[in-house]
Amino acid sequence: MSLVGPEVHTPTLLYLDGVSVSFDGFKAIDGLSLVVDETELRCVIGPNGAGKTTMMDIITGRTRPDTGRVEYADGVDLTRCDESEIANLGIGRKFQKPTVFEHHTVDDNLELALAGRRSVAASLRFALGPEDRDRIDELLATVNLRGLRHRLAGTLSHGQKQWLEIGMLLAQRPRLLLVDEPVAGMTAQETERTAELLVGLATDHAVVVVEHDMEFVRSIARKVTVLHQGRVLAEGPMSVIQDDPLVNAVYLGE
Amino acid sequence: MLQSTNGRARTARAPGSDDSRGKHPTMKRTLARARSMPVIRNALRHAAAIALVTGAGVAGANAQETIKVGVLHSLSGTMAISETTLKDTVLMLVEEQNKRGGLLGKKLEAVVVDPASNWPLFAEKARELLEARKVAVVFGCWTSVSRKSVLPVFEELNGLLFYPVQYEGEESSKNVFYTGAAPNQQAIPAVDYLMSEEGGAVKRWVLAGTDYVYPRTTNKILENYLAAKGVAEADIMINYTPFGHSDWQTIVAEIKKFGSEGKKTAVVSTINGDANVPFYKELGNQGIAAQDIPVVAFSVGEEELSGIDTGPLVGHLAAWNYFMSVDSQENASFIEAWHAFIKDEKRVSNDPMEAHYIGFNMWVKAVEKAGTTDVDAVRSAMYGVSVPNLTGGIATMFTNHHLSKPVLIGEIQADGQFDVVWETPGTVIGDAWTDYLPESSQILADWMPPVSCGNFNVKTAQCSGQNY
Amino acid sequence: MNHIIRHRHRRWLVRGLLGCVLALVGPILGATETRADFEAALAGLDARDFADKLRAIAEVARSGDPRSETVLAAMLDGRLAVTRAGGRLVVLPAEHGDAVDVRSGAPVPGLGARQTSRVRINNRLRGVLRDAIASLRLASPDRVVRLDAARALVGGVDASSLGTLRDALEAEGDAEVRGVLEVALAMAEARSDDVDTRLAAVRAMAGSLRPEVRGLLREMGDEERESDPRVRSAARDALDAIEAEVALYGHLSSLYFGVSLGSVLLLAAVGLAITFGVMGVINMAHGEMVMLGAYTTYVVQTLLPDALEISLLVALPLAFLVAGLVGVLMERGIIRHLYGRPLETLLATFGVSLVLQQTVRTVFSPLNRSVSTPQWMSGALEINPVLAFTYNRLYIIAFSIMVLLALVVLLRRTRFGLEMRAVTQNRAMASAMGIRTSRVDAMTFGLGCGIAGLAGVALSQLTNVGPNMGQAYIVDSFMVVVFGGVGNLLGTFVGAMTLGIVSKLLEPATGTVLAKILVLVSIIVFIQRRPRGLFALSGRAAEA
Amino acid sequence: MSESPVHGSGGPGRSPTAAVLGVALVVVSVVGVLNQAVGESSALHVPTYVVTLLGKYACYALLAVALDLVWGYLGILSLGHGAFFALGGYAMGMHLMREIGPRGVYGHPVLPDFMVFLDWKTLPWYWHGFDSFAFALVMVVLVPAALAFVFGWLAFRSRVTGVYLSIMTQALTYALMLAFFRNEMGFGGNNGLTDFKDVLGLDLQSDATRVGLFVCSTMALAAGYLLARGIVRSRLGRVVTAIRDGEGRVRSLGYRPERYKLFVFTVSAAMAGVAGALYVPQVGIINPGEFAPLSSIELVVWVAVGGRGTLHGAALGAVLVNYAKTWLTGTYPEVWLFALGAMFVVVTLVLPRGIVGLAATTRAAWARRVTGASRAPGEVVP
Repeated sequence: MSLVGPEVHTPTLLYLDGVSVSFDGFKAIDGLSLVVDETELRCVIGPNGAGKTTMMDIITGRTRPDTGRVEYADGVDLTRCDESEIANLGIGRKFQKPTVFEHHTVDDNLELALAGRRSVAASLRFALGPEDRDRIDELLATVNLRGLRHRLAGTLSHGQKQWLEIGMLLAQRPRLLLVDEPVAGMTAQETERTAELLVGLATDHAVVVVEHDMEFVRSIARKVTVLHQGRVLAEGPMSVIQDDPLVNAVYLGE
Repeated sequence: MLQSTNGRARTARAPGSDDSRGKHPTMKRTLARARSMPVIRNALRHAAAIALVTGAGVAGANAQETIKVGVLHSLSGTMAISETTLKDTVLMLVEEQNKRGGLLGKKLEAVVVDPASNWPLFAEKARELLEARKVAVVFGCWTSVSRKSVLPVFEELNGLLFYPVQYEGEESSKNVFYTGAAPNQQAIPAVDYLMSEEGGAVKRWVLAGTDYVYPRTTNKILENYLAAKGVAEADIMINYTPFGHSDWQTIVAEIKKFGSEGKKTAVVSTINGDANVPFYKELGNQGIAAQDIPVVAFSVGEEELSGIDTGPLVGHLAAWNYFMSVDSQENASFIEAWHAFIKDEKRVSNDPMEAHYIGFNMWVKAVEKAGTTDVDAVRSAMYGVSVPNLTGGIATMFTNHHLSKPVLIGEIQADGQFDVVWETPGTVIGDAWTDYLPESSQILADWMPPVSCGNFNVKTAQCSGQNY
Repeated sequence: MNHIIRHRHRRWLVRGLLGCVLALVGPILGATETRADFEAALAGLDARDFADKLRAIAEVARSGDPRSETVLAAMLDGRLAVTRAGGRLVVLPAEHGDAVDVRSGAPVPGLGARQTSRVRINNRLRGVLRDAIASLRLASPDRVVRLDAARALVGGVDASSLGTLRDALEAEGDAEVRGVLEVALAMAEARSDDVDTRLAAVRAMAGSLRPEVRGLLREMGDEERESDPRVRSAARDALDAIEAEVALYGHLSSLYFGVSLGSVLLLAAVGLAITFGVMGVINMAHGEMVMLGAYTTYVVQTLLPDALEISLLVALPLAFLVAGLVGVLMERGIIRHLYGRPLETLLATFGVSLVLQQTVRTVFSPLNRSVSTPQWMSGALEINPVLAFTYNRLYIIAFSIMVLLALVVLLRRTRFGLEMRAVTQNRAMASAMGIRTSRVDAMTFGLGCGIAGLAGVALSQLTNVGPNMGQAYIVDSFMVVVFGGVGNLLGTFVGAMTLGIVSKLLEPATGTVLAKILVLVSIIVFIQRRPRGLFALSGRAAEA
Repeated sequence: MSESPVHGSGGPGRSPTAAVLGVALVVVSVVGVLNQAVGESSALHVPTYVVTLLGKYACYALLAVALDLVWGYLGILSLGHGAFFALGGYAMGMHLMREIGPRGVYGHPVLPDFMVFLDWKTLPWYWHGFDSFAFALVMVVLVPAALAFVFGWLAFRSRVTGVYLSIMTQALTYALMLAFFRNEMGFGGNNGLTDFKDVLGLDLQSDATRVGLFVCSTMALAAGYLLARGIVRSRLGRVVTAIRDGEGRVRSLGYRPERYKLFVFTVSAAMAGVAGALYVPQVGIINPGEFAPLSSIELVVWVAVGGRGTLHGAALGAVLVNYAKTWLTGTYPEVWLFALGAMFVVVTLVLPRGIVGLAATTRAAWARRVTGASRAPGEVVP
């Protein structure tokens, strides 16, 4: 296990220890351990079926691990929480396929994601306050969608949807962002902007990015974790990983 | 479609015409106004109102005025299986009456609506027939619940309903004539027959029925009746199944077991419609023959048998007031007319058809006697009206709104017909309130003065539960 | 009565033989007075009063005349008639051929229903006739006939015929027939005044499962009916032993009923398992496909009235084709446009089901249609007097399992099955590999509907054939598929059998309606616990 | 899933409450006045028959609005909403039965007639309290809501969705139908509850009462519409439609979709119950047929025809389909089932957004045509 001295630099935000899960006898995750610090940009790479998405599912409570521990912040056991609790703990997730609410406007999408009380009664009485409006304006600026705020999300381009989703992620005020293939289907220019955005976010958030696009990973990565067959194959700075023969054999070399 | 030929606009009813109605205050008011208004405005008003609800296809501006006969039988949904035939029967009777020159010098006109086996829709359609289509009389309903559903409507609007199906009794409405059998005209004679030496001297009874009000009431009556005849409680087995029950294995096995304890056993079946076919098939397959455990059914007639392979059923029984196989002049000509009308030599006739035949002829006779189709006048004229039934006897309407009928027991034959093996010596008068239920035995129905009540309690001398 | 029908063909053969034997024996006995008795008694068969007929039957049976059995059998079958002109007693042919004069034995050509009037009988006469015929047949050379005759005699023997019975027992070589005769004899002797005879009778009856025996033993155990305490206790012991055995067979029967109900559910649901499970299409018109299959059976029987025995075999492929074709049309016309919108499919197919119902109502009338059961499916396989497996249900159980196996083979071992699975798993990929996905869709849906058509043929043997029949099965079939786990044929099988058996085990205790409600509610609760059913796929595939 | 003009920043209709209530009041007073005050000789007179029919349609429309709330906005196709309607109806029916008191045909002081002749000796416990109108009113709302709550709590918690949920709701109403058919249940079995005499001392057969019931139904429809509208236009409405379009995503935003679903489902069931309660005194009968799966599916088609996802569309659909039913079953009886069946197919295939959607599309096309006319010939329309 390669614990990078959690107490020393920045405190640990997320800690996976010996997590395993299998579907119909197939081990999707097999004794996976992972540590993410409070402010960090971590890239997770690996071939198809390596367990990247399943790992995200476990962190966000969509899938329950068969064995192992998943700890968050001040020792919260994530395996005991359900999805919405985990979200409210400050873990936000952007899905692989952009999932925005297509029948809502861009504004409404952001409004739904705004941090705040999530109860039924509260939502029935909810009215948008001035602070909320400011926050939405701010987010719109961040993800560059200000001019499209009244458009239905379903009418946005693919890249715009990706950004909207990132905007929604930010609206939740998360401490940990899980970002699944953020640049898939983006133009070069969009990709570049996304890279800037993520790097910027990592200064005061923990960001975990799962990505296939090695170019993109190279452009943002500080530290890379390589998954293979549900376990960590290698972990370290991009330069080291690039030269790892094992990694090359299973992944990069392809 | 019959009623669509009636054209687009509205019949202008001449002031003081026959169908002026009677005592109901609202109706009286209505009529007072109706008489005093110009024909054209009348037509306009109705056209507007009717177009709003029923589209354009109501009532015709026929040059010749007609008397409208409402037909309220389900043509779709689960009850269509039984009721469609009755609709056709009324259409045939109307056609025949018109061939004979109509009634009171006018043609009869059937107004057919489809309550689609939906009970609230029955009430809506009844209201439409009476209020919007202005029919003089309605022939309709099959299930008890449909009758219960339309009853308040007929009572409110002072309509006239002829109800042609055997039923549980416990009712006598001023506005309904019950031309089917009451329990004492079907169930009790059937049990009497089975208890006789001739019927096999049955000692042990299975009362099997579909779980609804007719079997429940009939079986309650039979239970009390059998107890009065000295049958022990242990010798009666009661079983209820849901509508359309199709898996009879367990129940037939239980009946077989119940019947194998040394005493002659019979099944009294009030099983309804669709559930009968699988029931009889299972009986046949589990080897229960009629001579071992006969089944006497109150809801299985020729029409139901036409959907069953009757080979294995030979010898099982049914109790009715009419069988198609009865040898009489009236029956022969009725069947001939029916086959000609329906254009199918294979169609059978059955008991509820006879009930409509009797009811229709009684109504015609009563209208002729009263000289009007006014409901109150016709009702008074109905009492004591006698018309030939199809089994060679005479049916008379009594003041409790029930008929006198012969009771026949028939055995199922391989050709789907019944052989009459027993019949009551004379006719039996329908009893609205049975003598075999404690609460009911105190009640009497008589619509003639001085009682003039369908639910007169002889103990308290009160007329309870009337809606007028 | 069913075994009588079943053995009708055999009986004809036997009757011929018997006729020969008696024709040889008759002259030797040479009793002219029997002939006179017989002919005198014949007149009474057509008496107005049933009581007179009863006496006449007894006289005919006693006369010993070789013709008596033929006459009585014809009377039981309702084929004994009197000519309207002349009042001659004749036996009408069972199907084709000429009527035969009873007295002369000569054929009387040209007699139809209009020229004769049938001799009417009722249930009481049927019972008496059956016993009379049975006693006449105890001398038959065919052991099957003798066995039937002996069985018919159990419980119906009175003191007057004890002697005949003893003689028959003496002459009987077959063990099974002897066993039955002994019980019949014991039942008669149980009414003896002699205590020892009664005791012996009880011993002889012990172990017999015949219902009449139980009735008699119950009487003999009753203080009011039986004076001797030894007989009483022997009777009670015998009865207890028998009852225990009966109870055991009762459980077996319940199990059989459950399996049988399960097989019906399986047949109704397995087509749904294809359309719903494999394609994800909610076909609310599935029940109407069953109905089409059943109506196909009806049409086949109507068109081929002389081929009843093979009508079902003819109907099977036709029903499959008819329902399958309607299914393909539905898929091409409607469902194709609604893929990925299961709720819309549900509504559209429901509309189709209404239209199909009303169409059938218009074409075939709203009345139920009569579908006959071939001989080979009638009656029951009698293991003993308290345990019998009805043939129609045995065949249907076998048929349902065959259909299931055929389907498994089709899915796993054929090119079409392979393509079907490929399309289910990854439409785009399958299409890229050159599979004509739209054709596969249509065929798959057609297959599901075709199987429903097959179910219709089977159900026509159990229940109504009418416009509403499909409705009766739709909720149940969906329950089976959902309970078993969608997309899993094994699940459908286990689901159907579980529901069938559980319903049938509950039924005696709770009654039918409550059993059904309980089963429904438990499925609703079960689905909350395991939303994907009994045999659920888990993991990512299930969440897609 | 069709697009729905759900909410609204920028949507039309700023102050709907007054408008809707206004329309309802106008309808009510026009019909009422035309029935009661305008003489029958007038061309404008509305017969009581029509008033009753309109009252029934109003109940159906309320039921359709309730269903649209869960189907159009929450994405749950409930095939069991007839059950909630029927339960509300039974609660009201029980009160009406108790109100008959000793005026039944057997003159029994307490027991309804059907209990007397089936030899019941005492009133079952669950019939107590229904002699009070207020108690019955509470039950009208509470019983369907409680059933919806329990069913929904179980189903939504274990994430039963889509067609599974639809089939489960169908099984629910089917099981209830079987249960209410049983005479042992004490709800009158197949005949149900009938032969009502009066409500709150007012004769149910009098014209004035009928008009009164019609007024109540119309006002209930207006109130139900406003309530539903309030819900769908609140943030809750946005969450709910978001759940319809992506439940997993909503959950990952930290909401608990099951609670939202449960809330809307329960509210909808209560609305259906109110509709049933108003329906029963107007048609004069309530029986287990209302629980039949067929009735619930028929109700779905009302909403589909009108246009799901728009509350006024649902109400409109209910009125139109039922009007068609009234007309066809009276005029072309053989055609009704064909028409109903065809309606299912046509609506799903070519009118996924119903009549309201069609109207919107036509309006848009018309607008294009008008503007397009000014374009130069040959110009390419994007």
